[in-house]
Amino acid sequence: MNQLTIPIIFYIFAAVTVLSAAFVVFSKNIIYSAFSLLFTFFGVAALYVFLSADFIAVTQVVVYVGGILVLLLFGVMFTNTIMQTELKADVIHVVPGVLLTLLLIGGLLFAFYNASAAGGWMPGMMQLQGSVVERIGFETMSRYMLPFEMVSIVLLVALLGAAFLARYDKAHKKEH
Amino acid sequence: MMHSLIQLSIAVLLLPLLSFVVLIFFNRRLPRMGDFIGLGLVGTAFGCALTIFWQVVVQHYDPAFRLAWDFTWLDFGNVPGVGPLQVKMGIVIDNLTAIMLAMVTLISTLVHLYSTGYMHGDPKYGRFFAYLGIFTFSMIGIVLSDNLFSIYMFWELVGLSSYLLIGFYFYKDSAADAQKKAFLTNRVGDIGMWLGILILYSQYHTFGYQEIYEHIKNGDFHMSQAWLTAAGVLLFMGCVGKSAQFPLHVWLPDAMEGPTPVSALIHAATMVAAGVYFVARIFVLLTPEAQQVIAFVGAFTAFMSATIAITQHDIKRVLAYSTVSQLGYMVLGMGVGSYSAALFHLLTHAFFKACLFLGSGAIIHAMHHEQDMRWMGGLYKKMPWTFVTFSIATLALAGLPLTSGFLSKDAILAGALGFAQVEGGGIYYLVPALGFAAAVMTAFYMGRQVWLVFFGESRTHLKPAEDHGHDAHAAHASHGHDDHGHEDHGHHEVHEVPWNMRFPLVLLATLSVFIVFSPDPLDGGKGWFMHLVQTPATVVASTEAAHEGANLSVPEAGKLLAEAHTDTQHVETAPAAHAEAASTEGEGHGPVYADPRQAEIAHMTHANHWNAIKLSSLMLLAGIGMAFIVYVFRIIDPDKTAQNIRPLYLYSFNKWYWDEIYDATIIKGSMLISKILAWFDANIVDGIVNGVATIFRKFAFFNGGVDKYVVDGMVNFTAFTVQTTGAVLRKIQTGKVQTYLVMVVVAVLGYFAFYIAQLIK
Amino acid sequence: MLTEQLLSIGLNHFLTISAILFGLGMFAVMTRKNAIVILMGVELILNAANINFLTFSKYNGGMDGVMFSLFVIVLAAAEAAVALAIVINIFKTFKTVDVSRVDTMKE
Amino acid sequence: MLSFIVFLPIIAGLVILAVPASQKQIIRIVSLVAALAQGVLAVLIWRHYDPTMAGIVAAPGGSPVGSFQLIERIPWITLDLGSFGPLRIEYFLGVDGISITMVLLTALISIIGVLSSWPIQKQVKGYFILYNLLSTAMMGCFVALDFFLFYVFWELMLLPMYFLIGIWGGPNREYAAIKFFLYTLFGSVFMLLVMIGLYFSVIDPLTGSHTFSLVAMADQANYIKGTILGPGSEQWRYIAFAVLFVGFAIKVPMFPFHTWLPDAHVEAPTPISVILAGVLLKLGTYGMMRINFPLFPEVFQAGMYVIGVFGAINIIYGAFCALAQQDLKKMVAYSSISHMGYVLLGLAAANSEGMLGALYQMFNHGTITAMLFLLVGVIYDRAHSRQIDKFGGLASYMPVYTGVVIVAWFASLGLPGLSGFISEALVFVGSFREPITRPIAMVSVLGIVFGAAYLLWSLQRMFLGKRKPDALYELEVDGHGHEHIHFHDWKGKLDLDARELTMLVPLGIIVIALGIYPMPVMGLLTTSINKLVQVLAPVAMSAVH
Repeated sequence: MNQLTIPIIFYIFAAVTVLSAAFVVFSKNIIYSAFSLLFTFFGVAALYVFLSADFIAVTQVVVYVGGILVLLLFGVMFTNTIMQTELKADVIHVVPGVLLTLLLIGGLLFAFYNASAAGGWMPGMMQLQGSVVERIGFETMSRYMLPFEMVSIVLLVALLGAAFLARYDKAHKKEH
Repeated sequence: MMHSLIQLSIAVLLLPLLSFVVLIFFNRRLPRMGDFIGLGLVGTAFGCALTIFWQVVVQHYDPAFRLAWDFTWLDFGNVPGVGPLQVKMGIVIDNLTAIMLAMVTLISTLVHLYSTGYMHGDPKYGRFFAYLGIFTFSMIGIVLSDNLFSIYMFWELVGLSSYLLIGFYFYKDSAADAQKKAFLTNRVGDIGMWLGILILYSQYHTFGYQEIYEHIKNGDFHMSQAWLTAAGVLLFMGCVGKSAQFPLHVWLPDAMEGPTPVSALIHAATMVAAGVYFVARIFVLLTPEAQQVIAFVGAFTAFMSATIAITQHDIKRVLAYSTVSQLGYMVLGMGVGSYSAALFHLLTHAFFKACLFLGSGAIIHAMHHEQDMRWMGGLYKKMPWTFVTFSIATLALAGLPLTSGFLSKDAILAGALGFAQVEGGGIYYLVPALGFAAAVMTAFYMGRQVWLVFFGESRTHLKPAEDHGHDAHAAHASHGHDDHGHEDHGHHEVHEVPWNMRFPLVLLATLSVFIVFSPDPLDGGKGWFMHLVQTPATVVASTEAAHEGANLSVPEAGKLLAEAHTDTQHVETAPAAHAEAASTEGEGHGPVYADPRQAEIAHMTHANHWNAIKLSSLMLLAGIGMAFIVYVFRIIDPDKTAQNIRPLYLYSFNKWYWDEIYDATIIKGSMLISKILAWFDANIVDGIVNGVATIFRKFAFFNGGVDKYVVDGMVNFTAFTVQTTGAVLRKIQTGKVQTYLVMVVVAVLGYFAFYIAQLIK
Repeated sequence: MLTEQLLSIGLNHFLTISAILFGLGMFAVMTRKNAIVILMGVELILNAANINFLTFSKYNGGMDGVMFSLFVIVLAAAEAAVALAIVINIFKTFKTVDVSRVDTMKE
Repeated sequence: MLSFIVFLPIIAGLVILAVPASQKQIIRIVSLVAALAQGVLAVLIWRHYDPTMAGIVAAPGGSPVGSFQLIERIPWITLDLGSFGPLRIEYFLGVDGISITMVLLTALISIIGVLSSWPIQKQVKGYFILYNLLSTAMMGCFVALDFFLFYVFWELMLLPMYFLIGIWGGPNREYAAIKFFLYTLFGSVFMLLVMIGLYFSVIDPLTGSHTFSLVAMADQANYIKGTILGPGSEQWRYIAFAVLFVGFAIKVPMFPFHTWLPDAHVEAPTPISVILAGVLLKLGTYGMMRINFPLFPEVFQAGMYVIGVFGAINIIYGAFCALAQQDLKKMVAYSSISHMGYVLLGLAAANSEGMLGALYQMFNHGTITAMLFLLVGVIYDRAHSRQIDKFGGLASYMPVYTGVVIVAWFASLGLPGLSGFISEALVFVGSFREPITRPIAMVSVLGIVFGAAYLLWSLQRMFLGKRKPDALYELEVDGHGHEHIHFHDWKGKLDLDARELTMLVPLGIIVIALGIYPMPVMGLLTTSINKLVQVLAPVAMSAVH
């Protein structure tokens, strides 16, 4: 592979990510936002690959694209009658929002670069190389055993709770 | 084993109490409401007292007779710093006790007997006898006590019985007021007495007279001499209250709201004299300064109340003020050191004043509860017995020779003259001067009373019709009526009282004659009383200053004396010589006194005996003569004179305005303070509490209430500030999550700014 | 110089992307009224965080970042489920998903 | 024995729990039986008691045996707190001279309280359960010798009291109950802090570990140097004393912490007023005698004057406030404040006469004030009002009632021959004997006059004179010219009925008997009081050593 190839691919994915994210945010149509989010997730997944986190990238695609995004779309469908004006999501605080966002991004970047320029980010002795799937397996079953179990319980509870919250409420209906 | 006299005295003490207990619970279930029980038990007590009197006075006839018995009443255990400590109660019998016992029980028995007639038909007849019983009990307790603590207890108990008896007609507001006034005024005096007791106790850890006197004699009083004087004066305050001395005399005239037999027993003969008795008990520890205070108080009281008595209309009120005046004499006597004379006067006064009160009761009874002398008159024909006895007692009170009153009053006045000379003249001559002035007035007002009541024409019909109501007299001087409800005044037949009311009068009048007390109609000093009750030697050393004063004064006093009365042959200069002279004086004239001042006074008193007789006879004649001039010969019209000296007349008639002064200052003042403090309590103290509570509550509901609360409470500027702040704060709380998020981001940026600023620095 | 920097894809590149994503997500959350778009913004923020985790993990050589990003994904899934349920409930109650009208907290 | 007397009422409460609420009579009788049994036990304890044993502090050697009597001591809570060592709380009961009188008083007042609760109709079951709980807590406080146990009983008392006032009280009852509750809670919170501080400062010489035992705490030798309340940290000891004193002073109640009392009394039903005035107030001064003073004797020595001044303020201020009251019950409440001032004054004197007077005054005030409140309750039952000015002339129509009132009133104003006099007199004797408190005593005697003033004035306005024009009763004249009165909706006997007499006559007899010969009660106290005076005089004690 050419020395230029990797940066170019990187920049392409980076651009895809950022632009689609911007579209998500600025689009007035929620459906467009949702679909645009798909590209953002893909882009981020690609960036994960650049960071040697192949398993995470796959998980990203499976969970976000296959799960969360679908969920979001369902949400959109449930709450909005398609083609109604409601679909056009309004905005508030636009001016302070833009200002704050720019300041926030500026602040973050300043912090990153400043730290970097001051020699703050010292690369580790051994950077991650190649696949981390095996190491993830080890870590999950050893050091991160407890968080792993807890997370699974959280997930279970959250799903049950979500199901409970969203279910068709007969009593509630009757009141109206 | 108790001495039989002690046993008898305990019987004397407890029999009236038994009468009280039986009668208070069972009077309604007994025939005649149990009056025979009261009379019988108190009569038995009198019998016992008479036995004691016989054994002590007649058989022993020894000035030094003394018998004591005590028991441990409180045991404090082994007190740290003091050691084993007990409070003892006990009985002491000496000549004075024996005489007092006989006197108290005699008058009590007579009053019981009299009341069977006087109170007949009263719905609370039985209870009246019960109250008399508890009074007699407590009075005997005072007489028998051998220590300050128990005398204080019985002191308050006689206060209670006086309270109950003054308020016997409690449904009358005037009676209810009078009883409260009596109790409270006495309490003020009792405070002083109690403090005096505390001073002595704090030194010696005992209440017993004898122990205290022993200690003082041995000179182990550890506080300054001023404290000892203070103790004496404070103890005397008890007497001021109970014996109605100025400034606490105001209660006694009002106490005449009680039934007349009560006035005779309690407010004339016995209880009020208890003050004098008490001063006699503490006489030996009185310092010269304390004695001077006592002498002046007594002299002033004697004079002041005599002036008041002149103008009163109510028959009992005149007698009440004369009682105050006579008590003033006794206190004066104590103050000037004429111990035995004062006690002698106490005894004689008890008999003739009881006779006067019972006589006035008979008059009131006969006049159907008319007490105003202006509407009496001409009774001597209708009530001969009463007239004769009343007159004898009046003469005794005025101090006519051949009566008992003459003997004792003369002795006191002689003492006062002697005292003034020893103390160095000047202001001290005020004491005998006031005493003699009071003697003139006594003769005058008693003459006025006898004339108005017994002579002239009956003036019953002159009584204005509107005065018939109960409260009509309240305008000038709230007269008490011994009424039993709705009696009709006026025009009934006036008749002599029955035998059970007449007998006491006769007996008491008999006891007012000189021969009972002394064979010599002009000198009480030759009688048995003065022999048995002798002035005890003081245990307080005269202070150096007083001693010197006495030394300096003696020559002048002697000269004065020699000039004025040539028949006084004892003109000495050295106190020691006086003491010798006094001791060689002859029979019955007092023991030898180690204390120079006391010896001096004893001597001078004796020296002034004839002066006093002359002067007081003069005064008596002047007084009676004036009464004759005004009321019999009608040379001076009393009403016109009263008009001419109207301010003086009113001053006297309104009792020197003491009631008004006390009402305006002490009573109103106390009520004001109490109102202020109650307000303070309800609003300030509680307000602080509630305020704190409110603050906490407001704190808790800060979100909801703070701006409203602050706006309401603050001035405009604060209100504005708070409003602005509140408005800004309210904008922040929109309820929109996103707004909150914006805030969060702003905060984060703030952190960044801080971080960057740090870096730049 | 710049070219060199740009060609060697380093730490700063990823951090920059993460910052931009974070800013965009934040913007969405702050300004959009539709609850579902807000959720999307939250997902963006989470992704930005994940990028940071993995970046530092890679350049540090440890596994901690990787593991955490894994957990973040799982929790994001849970969060999305619950959040959507809530949104649906809000919709049932208020008949809208416009969060600016859901301001009962104000009272 | 002591456990029985403490927990008998609770057992009765449990029995009542099993009785259906409709069986009111059974509930009352069960309570009465329990109270009577308590009374019998109290009398047995009294007969059993050896007045030569001192109490207050441990016998030589550090053991309470031989000093206290009827001791019951078992471990209650033992926790291992690691570096702090074991936490030992004991169930430790015992009596000495100062507690036995209070035990007798509590038993007596409990019986009276049950009798006077008879007419209560509202939620009888709940009432008596709470009442019994209160009774247990009071008794427990007086016999507990472990500070923690004392504190438990102390707090246990609050709860039933709060409900008894708050549910069965007058129109403004919630306010009064809350006020009472907060005030006392405020006091006890500080007590808790001091208690813990003491725990870490004291070592029981017998076990060698920290202890809550009041007996061990009362001996200054058991304090460890360098601990928070041990020797060497004087400023903390002063603070602890002050804090503890305030906690007890609220209960007394001492000016300026007294304002809960009039409110609580006015709102509380009659039996609760009786308990409150008769027993609860004594807990404050009992606490001072048992805990506050002996544990910090040197601070007490320094603070005597201040305590005496507060006592004098109580006496005179209470009397003045009572003088201004229109409500009879409020007047009696203020008279309680005034009379508790005598207790404080006596304690401040710190000599045998003063302390003896104070403790005897506690007992007498219990009986006398119980009478006063019962009598107020009698007239309130009939007229549904306690306005002093709305009667007048009652003596003519209710002679027995008036007679009892006169006994109670005169006992309260300190008439010789009635018990109140002796205690007041001893208080004055004691406080006058000490040069420090002498000026205070001289001022305080004014209280004698003002005490008489408000009592006699109220007596006059209510009972003497004639019926007031706006009186709360009707006057009728029958055919024979006799006057009769009746109250508007009072169906019972006009004068005192049998139940009321059953309550009042024994109290009256006690008041009179102890006024004539006080040794039956006072004899129990003297040894302990003398011991207490010794303990409180550290200077003298150190001179002896």
